[in-house]
Amino acid sequence: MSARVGVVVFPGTNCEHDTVTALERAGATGTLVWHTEQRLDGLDAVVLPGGFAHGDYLRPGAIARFSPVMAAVERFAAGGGPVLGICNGFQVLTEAGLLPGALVKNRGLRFVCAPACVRVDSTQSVLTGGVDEGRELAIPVNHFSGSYVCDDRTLAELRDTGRVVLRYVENPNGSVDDIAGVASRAGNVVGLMPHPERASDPLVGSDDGLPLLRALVGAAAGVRAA
Amino acid sequence: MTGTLHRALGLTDEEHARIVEILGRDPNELELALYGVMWSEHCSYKSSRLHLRRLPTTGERVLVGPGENAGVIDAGDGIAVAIRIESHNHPSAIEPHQGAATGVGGILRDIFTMGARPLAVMDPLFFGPPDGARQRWLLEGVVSGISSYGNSVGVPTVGGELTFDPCYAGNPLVNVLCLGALPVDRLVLGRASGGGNLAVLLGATTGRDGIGGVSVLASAGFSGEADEAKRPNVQVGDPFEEKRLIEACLALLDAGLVVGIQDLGGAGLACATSETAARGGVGMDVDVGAVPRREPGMAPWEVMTSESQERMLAIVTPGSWPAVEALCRRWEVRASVVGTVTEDAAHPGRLRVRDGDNVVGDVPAASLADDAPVYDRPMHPPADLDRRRSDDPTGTEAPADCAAELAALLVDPSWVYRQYDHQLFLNTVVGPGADAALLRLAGPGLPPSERGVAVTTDSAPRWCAIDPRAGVALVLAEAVANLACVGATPVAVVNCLNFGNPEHPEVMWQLSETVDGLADACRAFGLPVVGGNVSLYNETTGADISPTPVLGVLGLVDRLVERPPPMALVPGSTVVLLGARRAAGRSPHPLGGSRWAVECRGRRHGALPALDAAAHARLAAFVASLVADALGGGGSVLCGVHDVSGGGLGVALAEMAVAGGSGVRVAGVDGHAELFTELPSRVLAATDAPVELCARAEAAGVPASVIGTAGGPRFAVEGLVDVSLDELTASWAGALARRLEPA
Amino acid sequence: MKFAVRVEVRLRQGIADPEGATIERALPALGFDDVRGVTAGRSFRFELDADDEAAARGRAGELARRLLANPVIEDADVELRPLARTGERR
Amino acid sequence: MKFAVRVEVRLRQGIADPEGATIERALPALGFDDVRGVTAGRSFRFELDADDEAAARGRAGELARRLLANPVIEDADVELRPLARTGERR
Ligand SMILES: Nc1ncnc2c1ncn2[C@@H]1O[C@H](COP(=O)(O)OP(=O)(O)O)[C@@H](O)[C@H]1O
Ligand SMILES: [Mg+2]
Repeated sequence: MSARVGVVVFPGTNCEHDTVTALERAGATGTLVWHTEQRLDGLDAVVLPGGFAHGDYLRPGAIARFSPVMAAVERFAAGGGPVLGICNGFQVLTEAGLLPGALVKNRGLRFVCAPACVRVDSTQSVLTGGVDEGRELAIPVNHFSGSYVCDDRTLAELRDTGRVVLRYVENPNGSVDDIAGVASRAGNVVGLMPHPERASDPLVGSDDGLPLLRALVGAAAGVRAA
Repeated sequence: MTGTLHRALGLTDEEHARIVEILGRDPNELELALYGVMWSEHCSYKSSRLHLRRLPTTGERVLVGPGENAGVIDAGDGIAVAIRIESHNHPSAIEPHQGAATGVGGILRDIFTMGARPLAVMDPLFFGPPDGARQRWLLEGVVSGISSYGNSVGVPTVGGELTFDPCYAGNPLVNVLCLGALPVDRLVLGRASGGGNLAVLLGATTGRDGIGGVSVLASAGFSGEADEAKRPNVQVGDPFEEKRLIEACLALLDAGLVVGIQDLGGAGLACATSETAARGGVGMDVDVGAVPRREPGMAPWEVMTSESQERMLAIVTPGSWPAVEALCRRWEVRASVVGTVTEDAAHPGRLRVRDGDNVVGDVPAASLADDAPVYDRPMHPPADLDRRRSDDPTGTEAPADCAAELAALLVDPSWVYRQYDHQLFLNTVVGPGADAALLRLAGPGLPPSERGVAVTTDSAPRWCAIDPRAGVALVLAEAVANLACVGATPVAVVNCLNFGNPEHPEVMWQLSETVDGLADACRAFGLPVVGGNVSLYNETTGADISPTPVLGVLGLVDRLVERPPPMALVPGSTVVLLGARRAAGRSPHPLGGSRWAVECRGRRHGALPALDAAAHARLAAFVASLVADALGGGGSVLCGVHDVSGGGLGVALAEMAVAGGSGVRVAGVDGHAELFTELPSRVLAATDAPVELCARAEAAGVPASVIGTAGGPRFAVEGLVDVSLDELTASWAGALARRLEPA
Repeated sequence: MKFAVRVEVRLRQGIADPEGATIERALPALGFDDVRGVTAGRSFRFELDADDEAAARGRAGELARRLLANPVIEDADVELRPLARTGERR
Repeated sequence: MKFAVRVEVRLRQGIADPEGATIERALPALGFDDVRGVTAGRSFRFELDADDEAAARGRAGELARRLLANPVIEDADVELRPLARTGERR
């Protein structure tokens, strides 16, 4: 039976339905998880989708990271479970300390909704495992605070340990080292600013997001089997 | 004392007398305030209602026409589409970011009030030329306001318009259209019913913001220094509150927990309570003491007229109140019982306002909602009308350098729409940047369907300034053509009538001519008007804006499973011009009202080209069917398509060349006049099967002529233009940035 | 003379402050039920050259009103102190 | 006791500050060529109940570190003063 992926909904999240749709196109069963849930029983992977949790007030992700569900996500990740943060979800994961660095306002101080091209620079993650290294994917971006920053030591470590999983071919927001997505040490927690779910159907422009989502679903199925 | 107060509240002495007559006594302050806001131009349409009645409003797909919060169309497959357009011009002139943001918030509430989930926004914008600091501040602020509110609340902005003209320098126009969809059976109306039912206020707390805001702002033109005094009325939007409100309200409706629901917009509680009561033929008791406040010491009249954002009024049965409360708690939405529906045989239909136990106001609800005076304001055409029409730019000498003037007409609006999420819901098949937006008809909670919806907003103040009647008809024709280019059949029209001061007879003449022109054109195309909005007093120190009717037209597509041919040239393809190339009559290529005449030559007068509605409808139906072939998965004889509109053939060709990254070689264009004329009913097509295309066109009674071939590095129109595609692309792409972000 | 200036920009009394309100709503869950009346504003710092404190205050106030604050909905408070010649860090 | 607290959140040294930079670029055109080193931050105000100033400082500092600032990129300064019983306006 297909992997069960939980999609977390905070007040202000708005990409949850799109994300479930795309996960199902990638072969999973998606279920919405309300932010007050304290357990993630029966889920093989968790996605924090895009949107504006708590209106992005204070800082994107700053309030959401304190939602009850986040403690469960932390345990799930510590147990090796696949966790993906897309856009606002990536911001929540950095605020929660599940991923290093932070996402600050775009260079240019404007919101950017535009096509983007990202390159797979490491396959050592649940999102890129099995996808050809160097492959370029057309996946749109949609954010105001998508510029990735971290201190030099962290950056060096990310580079040396293959944790920069995706880089922009053309940097849309001023991210350091063109970083579009990073992974945790174990590779089971991944965050990216581009929206793979928005590239899951040629009818709306591209399905280049599917290889990534299939990789995630594959990793989730692995969890289920184990 | 009320002797002068009514004037301060924008009521004339005659209106005051009428109120005394209705009540059979002098109104108290609160009652006067209620009439003041409800009888304002903004809420009562007192200057325009007489004319609006002439618009056709019925059609077999129309489920709800004008008068409700939004028009609703039966789209098939058990899905209804709600659509509405609104202006937020005056608030945006005072605080562009918040003015535009709250404009988006307001139009969304109009849509989900009907039970529809808002799925798309469009934003027609009008500013002065963006060369001074103030115009840049206005444009930056408006766009950032729409971006921050729309993106955050989670509704994609899929298109709009961007028009620069000196007449908007002091009074920008910010119109917002919203489209939503709902399962037909979830349709609700803003009616109260059932004596004893509860009036529940949902959402934000009530503060002094926007007190008399809309009314005062929308009913008094700008006179420089007076702006200061108006500033405290500025409302701040909270998209996060609105997002929770949308989810909570749609959940309440799905659970069948509400009898009726109404948004709080202009005139706040005063409007929501009196309108729901009047529509339902019942009365209502409202306790201002029960309204959660954001500020201490608010007077009852302030609470009733406050325009604090993100609030809704729901009518619920006492039995369902606990369930309503619980559902709102989940979404962290405040819910308070602020009144009850009354069916008091002795005093039917009263709106009784209480502050705790004492009654502070008591008026017939319907007198606020429906009994506002209707004015037949004096009108006459401008004295110099004939002079203006005879001062025709057609026949002015050819430009020394067509290429330069063509380049000057190219503008890439992506500087604006890159700041808008235009993809949420995975429905956007064609987004901003093309002729019309094309969306899958899908969304959370909707029955499955393969259908598509298309929507476009169009306007042409330069045409309407010359001839409001003919101008608005040409605008509707352009909208129909835009829809055809994405394969859609038009089904309904909404309109936002932005005009100057209705106390100027020329302005009332413009309004009346526009309504007649729109009514005739709608009949000619068989389209109903399902909603609209009128914004008057768009003037600066006495100078009125050009008449600016903005049309939003909704189209439907039966089967949407493949992408349409793009608005682009494909190298190697043949370029075919569909539609008649020459106007009947003296000048085959009239230039009156064209962007070229106005923007390159500063000639704003002349005669508009004539519209042959039947020929136009034939062309549109033909193009729509060719594109629909592709949408349905059957492939198409077309590989690129774009209607000829602002800037004429030259601009349409250039836009397709730039978009396709393909040069083009065109011959046989009859001078600068044919290059720049805005003669209607023409569509540019790129095809690999020109013979078949022309044959099918002939069979459909549509003229077609092969005019060139796509490909190569140059954009060449024999004898007129020969530039490198790169050059053309650069002037197109940089047009806005060059002016908005000067180094 | 050099002055270190701090400008605090805050929403005017009566203007809705959704950010402050949202933060306040979130606090009890974090165990901060002893906090009330949260307001969110912006703060700017810069250095300014002027002949004397009065002149500096004038310039800073003008800058705050014209560029930093949105006078339609915001007020600005200006604080400043003279800096030692050496260009001491703020 | 009640305390009025102001927390100023500023980007750490070395973290790019596009807002401050943008403002500084705009200054000369407005005739402010006497201004340097513009930085942009946030400022939050609230009221706090605590037994004494030390306790208040502790709580406010905790709130600033845990919620108001992101330690990866930001520093927070806390200022506070006791409020008269009467609940005097800040
Ligand atoms: N303010 C705006 N917001 C979003 N999209 C816009 C805006 N202005 C223009 N656009 C988009 O740019 C494209 C070109 O606009 P326009 O020239 O008015 O198209 P047309 O001539 O086909 O009506 C359209 O897709 C329109 O939706
Ligand atoms: Mg068009």
